[in-house]
Amino acid sequence: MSAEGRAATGLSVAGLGIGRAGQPLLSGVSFDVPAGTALSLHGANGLGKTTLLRTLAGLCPPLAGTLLHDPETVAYAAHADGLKATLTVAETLSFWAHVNGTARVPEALGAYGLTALADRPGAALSAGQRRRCALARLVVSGRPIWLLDEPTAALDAEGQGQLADALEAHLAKGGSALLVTHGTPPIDCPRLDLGTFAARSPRAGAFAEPLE
Amino acid sequence: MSAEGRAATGLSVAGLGIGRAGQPLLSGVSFDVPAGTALSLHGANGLGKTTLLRTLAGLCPPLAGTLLHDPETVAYAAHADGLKATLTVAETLSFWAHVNGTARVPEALGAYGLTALADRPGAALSAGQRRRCALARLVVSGRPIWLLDEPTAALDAEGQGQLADALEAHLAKGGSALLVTHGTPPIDCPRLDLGTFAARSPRAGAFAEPLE
Amino acid sequence: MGRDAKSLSMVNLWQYANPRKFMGWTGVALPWLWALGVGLTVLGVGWGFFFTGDDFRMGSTVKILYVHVPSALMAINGYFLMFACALLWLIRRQPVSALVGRAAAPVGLVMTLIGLLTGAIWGQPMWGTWWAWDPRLTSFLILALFYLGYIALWEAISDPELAADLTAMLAIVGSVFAVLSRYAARFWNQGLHQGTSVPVATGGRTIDDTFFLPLAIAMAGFLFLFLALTLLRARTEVRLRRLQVLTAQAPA
Amino acid sequence: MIALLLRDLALALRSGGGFGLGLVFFLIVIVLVPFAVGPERTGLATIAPGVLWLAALLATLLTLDRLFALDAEDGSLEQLVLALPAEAIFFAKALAHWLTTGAVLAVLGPPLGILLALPPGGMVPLFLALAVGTPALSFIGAFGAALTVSVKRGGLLLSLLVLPLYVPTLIFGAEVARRGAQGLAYDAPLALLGATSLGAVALLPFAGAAALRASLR
Amino acid sequence: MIALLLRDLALALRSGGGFGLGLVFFLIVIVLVPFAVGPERTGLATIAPGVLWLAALLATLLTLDRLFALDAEDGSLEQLVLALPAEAIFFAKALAHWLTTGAVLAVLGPPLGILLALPPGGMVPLFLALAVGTPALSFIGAFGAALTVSVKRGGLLLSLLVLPLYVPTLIFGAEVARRGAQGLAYDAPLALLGATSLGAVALLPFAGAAALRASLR
Ligand code: HEM
Ligand SMILES: Nc1ncnc2c1ncn2[C@@H]1O[C@H](COP(=O)(O)OP(=O)(O)OP(=O)(O)O)[C@@H](O)[C@H]1O
Ligand SMILES: Nc1ncnc2c1ncn2[C@@H]1O[C@H](COP(=O)(O)OP(=O)(O)OP(=O)(O)O)[C@@H](O)[C@H]1O
Ligand SMILES: [Mg+2]
Ligand SMILES: [Mg+2]
Repeated sequence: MSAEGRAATGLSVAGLGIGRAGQPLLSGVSFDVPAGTALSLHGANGLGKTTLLRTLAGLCPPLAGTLLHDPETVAYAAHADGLKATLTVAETLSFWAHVNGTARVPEALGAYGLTALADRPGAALSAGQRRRCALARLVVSGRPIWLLDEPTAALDAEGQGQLADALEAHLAKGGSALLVTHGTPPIDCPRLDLGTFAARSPRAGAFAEPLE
Repeated sequence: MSAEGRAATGLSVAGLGIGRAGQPLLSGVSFDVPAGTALSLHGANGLGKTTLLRTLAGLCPPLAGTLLHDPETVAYAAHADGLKATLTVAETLSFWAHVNGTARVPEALGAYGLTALADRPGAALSAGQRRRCALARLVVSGRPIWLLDEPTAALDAEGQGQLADALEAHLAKGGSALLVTHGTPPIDCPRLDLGTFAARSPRAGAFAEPLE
Repeated sequence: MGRDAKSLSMVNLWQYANPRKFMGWTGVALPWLWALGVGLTVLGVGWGFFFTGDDFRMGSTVKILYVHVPSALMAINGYFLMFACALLWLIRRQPVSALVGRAAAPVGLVMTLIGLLTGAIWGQPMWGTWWAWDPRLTSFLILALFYLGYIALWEAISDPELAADLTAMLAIVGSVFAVLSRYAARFWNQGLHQGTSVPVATGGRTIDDTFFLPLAIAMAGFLFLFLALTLLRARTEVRLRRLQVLTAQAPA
Repeated sequence: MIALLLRDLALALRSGGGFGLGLVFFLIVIVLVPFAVGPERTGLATIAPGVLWLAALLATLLTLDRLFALDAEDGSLEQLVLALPAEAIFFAKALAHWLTTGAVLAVLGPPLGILLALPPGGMVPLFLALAVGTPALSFIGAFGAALTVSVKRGGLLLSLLVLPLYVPTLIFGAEVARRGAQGLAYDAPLALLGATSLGAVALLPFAGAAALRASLR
Repeated sequence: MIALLLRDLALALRSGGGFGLGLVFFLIVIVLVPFAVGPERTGLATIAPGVLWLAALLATLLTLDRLFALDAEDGSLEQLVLALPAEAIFFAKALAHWLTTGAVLAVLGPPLGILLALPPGGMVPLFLALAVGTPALSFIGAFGAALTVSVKRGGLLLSLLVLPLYVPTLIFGAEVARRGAQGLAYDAPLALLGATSLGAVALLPFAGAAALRASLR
């Protein structure tokens, strides 16, 4: 399962339809993120950005179309930080490093200035510190496709700089990244407004089809 | 306990020292927020902004100085949204309205465009929708002093506009607000950089006192 | 790979979801089922009560048999139906099958309770006690618990598709353990309950025709009643879904 | 505070079946015990009251774990503390807990005693014992839950803190039930049980509130 | 997967006491039972094996509730599912759960049986029964926990789903212990118990993994 040294990969989506609880949200989503580039997605609250990322990560089944990439190649930073209150930053990161079969903990700690906090339990972190830890997980995941859901939330200027650097480094290594932000993306990259894909006729799914 | 029609109140802090787990974070914090105005606080991750707000809300005891205001007059929007997965938006808001003895649920729903989502259970909300619900709680709280911790996180442009309007309305009614943001505050108001108050000599707490 | 398969089955999900047909034929079948169910039940139970002699051993209490046994059998068959629906849903993902499974549970539970109550009432004169930890009685009680768990899980999960998946898994795993515990219960305590006497349950029969004929009729009646009730509930479920969609789409 | 009570009841009910669950759980325990200790009715009859109390204990423990922890995790506990006195929060949540567990068991437990060959005469005393005793279980348990709010996976730890505190309630309660089942006078233990319950309901909210405030710091 | 196992063990240990907890909890139950059912040694001796089994059940139930729910709430479950096959996650977490509850009880339970007047001859069979049977408890329970991941406050619901599934394990296990205590041959029930356990450990991970994936959708 190790992702070290996997060939650089891009991400391309064609005609994907996604939804939540049988309710379609976006339809015909198509875009292309070549290896070494990033794309930033935009859209109103509740449009379906998170659902799209979850679908690309293989967590939700798509309503239409299929994934052209192997979800195994994806690392996903969600709204939730997913830290354990009783595990220290170092423990968390080395756990994820083990799981992904990589060994980049020091690199990740350094990238987000967490070295000083390495022995802090998750419960004793501030919001921004938690977010940095969650982002550092992407580094240790060693996977080529990064999906970031509002990564800059709770990050101060320094943290956003660190995120930008980490992204640059990742892209330079031939990885690709998909960013969802409401403000300005941390690195300058092409923007895509998902509003154009909003599912026209809300069709309701197995249990709620208009049955007459 | 009803806060309806309580006299307009400002917030003023003088020589406050705050900390977490006995570790001092900020010392000599002093500022003044007259009724009808707002102040936006800035500072690096982990500086102590959240701790300061929690102290002002009466959740943490101050390390030095005392609170000049009654915590009963404070409404606090934290990093966490504090929604229940199984309660609908309307239920949540009317619960808080009851608790605070106010009756502003429709107003609050309207203020953040939640009317259409009124019957959605909390688990079925997107990040921004959750945040809007958490902010709407301030409206139903009917308390004069608002403490907002990174309120714009996960909000789209529309949501930020709604937040700005809600703040304006609150201030116009003679309330006051304290905002913590990393980016630009939703409304233009004086800024205060908390970095200047960073506790110089980290005096350890009761358990960690240098015992010589 | 796996995910493609999954997404495909999701596509099937939409085209297979054809409750319209279901509503069609059930609409036709339901009145007949009602008629048969009520008619046969009244006939069988009435015959059993008023036109058969008393049993030489059990006296007039034997008449409870005409309610007890059919309900007991229906209780068991009801679980089989749930099991079948669960498989159907997981394999073909036909919403209707999930809804039928959901509809069958409460009916089966009621049958179970009737079996328990009549049994208890019967037990008082026969065994001199309302309840004994007889293996069959016990496994019947456990059956009731399985029904309750299945229903509670449906209630607890709001997203119907997720609920259908999880309850189906529960029903399948549950029935494995139900069989196992039935066996374990016998292993644990030899009971005083009569051996099975009904052809459908096992081969040979142990009671003579004067009792058996009305019993058979009553069982047929219960069967049809069971089906009628289940289909009725399933139809209301489908209608409920309709309502939810239309209301959900109204603002959109 | 009424609002909080109603909210907690709603939350409990939506976690599937609600009140029904208490009963069913109770039923299950009653079914399991004979499997564990053997089906002989005489043996069962002697332990019946104890078993029913055990079931009440369990139902309490199983539902206590997340009484405050859930609210603490999603940040609504601190919001509650800002809006209401911590004592009121504790009282409302403990009361809601009792209504969804203890009260149900008190009403529905005795009839189920039949399954354990509980003599009919023993039902009234058992009902009294449960009705009077279970509030103590809920409030003592809620106190334990308040102490362990900040502990993730507090389940076992909570039960460790709480079970010893349950001893008096359990002793008096089981004593009432047993004497009742044997047709003896049971007013003395019942009085003691009531005293325990009253004390718990009257005093623990303050201790619990202190614990809550401390753990939010 | 080893990493996940270790992580879960660490989490369990840090939730206070860790392994110690299982033992202490066990002790408390054993101490409470005589209060509940009366102290006559003969009575106790007959129910001792059953009580020990019930204690094992309880310890399992009390710790199961949040097995997956905690990870689901803080978002680490979906991260795990992205990184590992769901079957591995289920297996690792169920195994960690068994190590922190069942294994402890199997080793420390029999000696404590003395408190319940368990005849010395009954210790080996009791140990065997617990060692062979408790894995089934953990894995069946984990399956229930996977089913109720998305249900807040699933404690009671979980037990309602899980306890009926425990019946065979409990019957065989208690039978082994009882026969052992009476000096009878217990190989038949032990074999059945082993079969149940094996089946659960071998098959439930797949069902549980399916449930986890479905709930994350
Ligand atoms: C609460 C107590 C009882 C329960 C739960 C119960 C349950 C059942 C069940 C599950 C069957 C299954 C039918 C089958 O598998 O073929 C059955 C059949 C039957 N029961 Fe009971 N029973 C109870 C009490 C009694 C009593 C007290 C009597 C009479 C002394 C009795 C007499 C019979 C007879 C004669 C049959 C038909 C034989 C057969 O088809 O198996 N039962 N009962
Ligand atoms: N429960 C806790 N126990 C001990 N220390 C804590 C705890 N919570 C936070 N801290 C520490 O206190 C400091 C201030 O935390 P606080 O949350 O106030 O920072 P902040 O200014 O809000 O940062 P951010 O901008 O990331 O939200 C941080 O260094 C953090 O590590
Ligand atoms: N578990 C769920 N069940 C049903 N509907 C859901 C669920 N989660 C989200 N939704 C709905 O699906 C839609 C899309 O949610 P999603 O989280 O993808 O939005 P988003 O684009 O990420 O919004 P935000 O910018 O606020 O994060 C929203 O309208 C939301 O109400
Ligand atoms: Mg989102
Ligand atoms: Mg903060």
